[in-house]
Amino acid sequence: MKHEQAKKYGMVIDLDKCTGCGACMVACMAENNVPFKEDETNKLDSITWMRVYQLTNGKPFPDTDICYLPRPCMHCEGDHGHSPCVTVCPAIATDYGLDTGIVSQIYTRCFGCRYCMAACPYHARYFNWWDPVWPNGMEKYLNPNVSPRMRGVVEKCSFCYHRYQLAKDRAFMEDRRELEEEEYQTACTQACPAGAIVFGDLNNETHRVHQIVQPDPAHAGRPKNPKAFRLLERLGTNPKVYYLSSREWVRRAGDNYLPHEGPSGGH
Amino acid sequence: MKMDRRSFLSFLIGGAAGTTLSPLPWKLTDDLAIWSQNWPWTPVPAGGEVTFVETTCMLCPGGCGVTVRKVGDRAVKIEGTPGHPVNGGGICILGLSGLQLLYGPTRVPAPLRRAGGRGENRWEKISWDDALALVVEKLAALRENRLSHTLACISGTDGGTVGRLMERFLTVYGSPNFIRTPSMRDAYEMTLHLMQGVQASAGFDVENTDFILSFGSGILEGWGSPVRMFRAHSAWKENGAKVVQIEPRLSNTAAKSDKWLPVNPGTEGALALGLAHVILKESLHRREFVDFYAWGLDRWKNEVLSKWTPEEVEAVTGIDKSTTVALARSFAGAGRPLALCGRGKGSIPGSIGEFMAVHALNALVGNINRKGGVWAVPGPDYIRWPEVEMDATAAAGMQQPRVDGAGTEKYIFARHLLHRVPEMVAAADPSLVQALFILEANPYYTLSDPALLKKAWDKIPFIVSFSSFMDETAQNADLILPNHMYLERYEDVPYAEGFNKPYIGLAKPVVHPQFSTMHAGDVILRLAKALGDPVQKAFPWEDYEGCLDETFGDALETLRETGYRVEADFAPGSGYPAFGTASGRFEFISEESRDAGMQAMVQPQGEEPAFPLILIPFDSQRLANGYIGDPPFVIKTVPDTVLKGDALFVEVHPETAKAIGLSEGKAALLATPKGQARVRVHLFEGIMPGLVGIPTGLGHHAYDGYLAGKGVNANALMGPVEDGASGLNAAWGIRAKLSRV
Amino acid sequence: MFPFNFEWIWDMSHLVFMGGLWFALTILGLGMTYCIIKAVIDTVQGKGGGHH
Amino acid sequence: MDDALFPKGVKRCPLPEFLMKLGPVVALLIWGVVAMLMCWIKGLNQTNMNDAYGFAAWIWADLTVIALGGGAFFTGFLRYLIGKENLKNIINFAVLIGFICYSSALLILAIDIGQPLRGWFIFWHANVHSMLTEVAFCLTCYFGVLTIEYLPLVLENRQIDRVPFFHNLSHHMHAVMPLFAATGAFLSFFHQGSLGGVAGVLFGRPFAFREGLFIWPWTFFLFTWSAAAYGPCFTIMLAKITEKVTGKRLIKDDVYDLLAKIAGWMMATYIVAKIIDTWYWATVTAPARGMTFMQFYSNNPFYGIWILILEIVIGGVIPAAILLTRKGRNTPPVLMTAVVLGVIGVCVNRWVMVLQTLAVPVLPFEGWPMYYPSWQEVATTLLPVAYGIILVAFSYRYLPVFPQEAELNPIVSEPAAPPAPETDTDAEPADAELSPAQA
Repeated sequence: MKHEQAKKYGMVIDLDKCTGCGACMVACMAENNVPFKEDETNKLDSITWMRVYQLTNGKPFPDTDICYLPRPCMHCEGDHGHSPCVTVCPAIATDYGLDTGIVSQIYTRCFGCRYCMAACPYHARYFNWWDPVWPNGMEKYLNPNVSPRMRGVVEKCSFCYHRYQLAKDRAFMEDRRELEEEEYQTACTQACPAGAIVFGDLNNETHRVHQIVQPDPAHAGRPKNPKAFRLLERLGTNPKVYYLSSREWVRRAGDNYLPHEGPSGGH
Repeated sequence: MKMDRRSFLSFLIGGAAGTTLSPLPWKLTDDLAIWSQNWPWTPVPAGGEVTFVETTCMLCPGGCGVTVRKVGDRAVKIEGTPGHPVNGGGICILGLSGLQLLYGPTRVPAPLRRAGGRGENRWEKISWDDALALVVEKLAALRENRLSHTLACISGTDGGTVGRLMERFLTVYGSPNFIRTPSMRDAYEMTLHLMQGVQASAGFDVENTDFILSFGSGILEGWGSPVRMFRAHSAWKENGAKVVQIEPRLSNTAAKSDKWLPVNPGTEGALALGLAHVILKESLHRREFVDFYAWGLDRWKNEVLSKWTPEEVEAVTGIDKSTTVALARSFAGAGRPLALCGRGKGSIPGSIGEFMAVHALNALVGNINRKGGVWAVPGPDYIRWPEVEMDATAAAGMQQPRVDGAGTEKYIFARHLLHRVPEMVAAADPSLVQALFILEANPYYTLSDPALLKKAWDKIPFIVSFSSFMDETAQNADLILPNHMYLERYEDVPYAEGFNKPYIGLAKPVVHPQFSTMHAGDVILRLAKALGDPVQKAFPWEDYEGCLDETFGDALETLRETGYRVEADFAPGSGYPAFGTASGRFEFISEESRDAGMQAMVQPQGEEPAFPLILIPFDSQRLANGYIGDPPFVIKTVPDTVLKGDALFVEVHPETAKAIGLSEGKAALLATPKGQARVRVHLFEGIMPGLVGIPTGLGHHAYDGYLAGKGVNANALMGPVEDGASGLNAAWGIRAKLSRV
Repeated sequence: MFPFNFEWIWDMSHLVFMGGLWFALTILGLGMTYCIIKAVIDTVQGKGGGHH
Repeated sequence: MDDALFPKGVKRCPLPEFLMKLGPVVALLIWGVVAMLMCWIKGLNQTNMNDAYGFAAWIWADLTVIALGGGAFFTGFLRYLIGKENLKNIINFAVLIGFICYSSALLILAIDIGQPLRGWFIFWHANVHSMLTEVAFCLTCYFGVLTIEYLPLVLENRQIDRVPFFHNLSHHMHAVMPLFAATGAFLSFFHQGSLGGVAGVLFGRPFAFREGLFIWPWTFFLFTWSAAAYGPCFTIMLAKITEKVTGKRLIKDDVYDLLAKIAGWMMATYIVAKIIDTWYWATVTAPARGMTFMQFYSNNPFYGIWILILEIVIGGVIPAAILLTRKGRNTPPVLMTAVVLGVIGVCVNRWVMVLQTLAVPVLPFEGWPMYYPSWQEVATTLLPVAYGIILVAFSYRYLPVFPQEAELNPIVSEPAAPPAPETDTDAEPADAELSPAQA
């Protein structure tokens, strides 16, 4: 653990801007050497660290509305790093980085018990049911900064942690301790053609993420911005991925509410 | 005996204890664990020096700037080039996957000659010399017999050096049949020609508009230059620009719009005229433009006022009159309103009447060649090659009518009419096309009416594909002369679809050619050389790069560095009088072709009782539906409500499905006058009852196992619908029948 | 599981958990050792066996 | 031929017949082994598990067999620590069953993990905060205990016992057994509990999550309690089945009665606790997370609320009620019904806590995925059953598992006579008329 002020890297995704084009998904796959099979239509067996869900308001034609919701790993902080998945891992193969707020996954340590998957309500964790196979020649494009995973281990979005390390190294060479906001950005953020994803340090007032969501330290980082919300806020997972939407039904679709509960639900 | 057993047992126990206490099992356990972490069949990417190459993406006409990250000599990631005028650092899902095409199994490894029957996909590798010799022999023979005009080329590119080299080759060889693949560009070019008298492509100043009236344009489905449109869309969200989407299905664009108007399919043009009616009736139009720079308004006005009352429009489009009136007012009332058309990605041109009606709306609000409006962007001017010297054969050949009839009496304004080629070829004997080149196109997949296509295809004796990939067309060719793919070659990208400034992008070789491929430009030059004069004389360049050098001169260096050139301060025609029409004004009714704008709607093929429903194809960012098919990454993102296993889902409104007795996921038979296919049904509240929505871009049978055999090719169920006035293909759908199986 | 594993921390949860574990193992170990030793002694003294 | 190995004073069928009867079981065993190897060599893509069902049939089987194996620790606990002497007549069998259950559990776990070669990381890199770590440690240790408890029985084989060392060893181990039993009970309490904790701590899964005491959610205690309640049922059930198969009475009714009575009380108290827990969860815990009780049981294409009724009423209240009445306990068919229902009840409970926990959609825009095991999963799950039957058969044949057998089945013909065909043939009708005699 470093002694400079601890970072809390997080993400804001503007669902008004998100077009559901899927560029974030592919940017992630390309950056992180995510494998693919001939048939990926069984979405319960298809590794997509970043997955774009389609939400509908369930109203009949022509009042129907749909909204796309990209879902990376939420990098839950839970209660002081007590994220749902980290505490259950029997072999400390996944860890909550108190210095970055990033939930790591050590593939060579994981022995594939999948308890973390059972613990994650966001289905952000994926198991390598198959050996990763790249058609002859295609392994040429693999990114050396991310090691391909072997069969039988769990993997998930790492907020492109390798990019953080590279940025840190660069900064170290120029002997700087702090990173600039744009020095460390995830692949999905960088790729999003709609600029719907904003990434940065939630602890840093100068970073856009902080300014947009205005996390409320008194309530485990719940957003002060009325347009912002988190998925399953009420479970106390304390995720670091926030969403923005101007549409009431979308914000409500982000969590469970009892019939009588108002829009702001349990808040 | 007792002794034996005792000693034996003690031996066993002792042995077990001994082994356990020895380091052996522990060491073994550890080694196994380490082995499991380094399985030899899990690749370990090699490291190396990291470099970046800035080039231009050529996977669609978007003209985006991309930066390729390299590690050693491997290209590992494609990203958007920050600060690029077109895509400003963004990138689309297809562009991101380019490396899977570069290194993928779909590449054509070397020149291939057909070994088995056509389409059997049996090939023999041959040397480039032999391959070129084959072509030369064939071409020479044709020219001998005064059949030079029966050589045709279907090209996905024109305007750039490669397209122009091919066109030049055909010309000097003696064939007028350089045919560009169809798109809304054809319709927009014609619109600008007829209404503004200019030969230009339409550019849209989308960044500066504040009200977007989209007649079915898939702003978020890949219309224009996709990334640029996404960025514009986000800008609209920030600056409060309003978007009204007019189409019968809740597309992503519709979902994101401020108002979605589900209009009866194919009646968008009528709605446009209805809006014009209200604007004129309430004289909400911008006089400062209309009065000074427009011509033929009065006659058009009477036309519109008499024919297209809101009531009439309601009857046709299903949009109630109050909505039409309100929409017209807010459109005209907006600061910089902009009306767009070209359905979905704009891969089908559409009816000229509809385009002119929509363009007229822009004129009514004076939004022509003006900030936030439609700009006439002149074609690329950088190619100034010496005139070709044609011999008698060439001249004679050039006198022959084009096989697609473009430019003939009937289709006087059309430049390319690919959809007519199958019909013409199938009809005539001997075939009007004796040799066919296909460059950067996949007509065997993208053309509709498969039966007719097959018939025509079989009549063409010699088909040469230049494709880098084993696509459907290549698979059904006689000879494949694989081009370098765009990350392996130099090529100028002459424009960016819908971009409102003259722009040139340069594609650069990011990596060495991975296979035994040859630049199409060089192939053309070598063919020319081999054919000898006069053809040879027209190509005074050593090789393609030499040609590129001479074409751009010193400009090439700067182009190499920045990767693009854009006229940042381009002002279209410096103000309004930029009209080359007879009247020198904007013509609401074209003086040149009075009836061009008359037909705002075309009817779909098929008859009511036999085909009670209407099938409309819809486009998606996640499904490439042109020359390039989905790479593995992209097909992986396709939802399971579109594709499950190999089964394709069509979208149907729950009530429509109920009437047929279909429920979610049920298998059904989808039949149209042009073909039929087994599909599954996805109930979707967002599609108008009575319609069947089919996603485009699937149903490939070529490419690799990641794409081939998945879903149904929408084109195979469609047929062209010729727009009377222009001859362009205006098919927006086709009548269909959905039945249980 | 051992203090020399790098992830080992000297905190309450480790002491309690591992303490309990090692405690149990010790009992089992000692118990068995006791039995075996006693058995060996008895055997040497010629007790036991099927013949009585 | 092998009669020299039989326990004193009991009759066994001839070896060929014995082996022949085991034939089908062995076939089942082989089927399971093939499936097991496929999973190890080809990987878990051989199963129907997926990213929604990371845990499935196997983990359910694990939890279940351990709950059912609970008979061992609880009987041991009663026998050695509470001093229910009479239970010595069933303790061997209970231990045997426990041994089978726990070894099976360990085997299934070894198949279930994606990287079996690294399985030992759970010990080496143990995360002491993980319930699964607690499970693994206690499970393994307690399996050691069971081995220690089973060993003396093996040593009591007539031939092995002849070896002085082994004789003495078993003698002394018997002496120290209370200590081992105590340790076992301690370990069992924790691993049975931590198995409950596995689901209970998942605060991301409102269906499973429970508040609790310190680090232990209520499910922790419920699991221990239910194992103590239902384990003995399973022991009784299997003992009864063994009697049916062998056609002999092996345990006296008062032993059954005692164990059944205790099980009844445990079950009754457990089911009350379970109902309270469910009630609190349905009215307080879940609503606090915005979820209604019925949300967990509707939009499910298959079972719905019935699974809860099956678990609590049919598999809990009813058997408990039966076992609490002397008449119920002493009417064999009724007793049998009760223990079978009990076993079903605990199986359903474990199923629900594993699979339904994962199936209930938490994100409002996700659906309820369905799951059915692949044949490889079925085969590997049946593998332990086959292995268990075989082990029981051999133990019964060669070890004095049932101290009361000789007394209950006096041999008329002169002892140690090689089993002649006639004795064998009249053994059958003898059995035949014995079985109704029980009823």
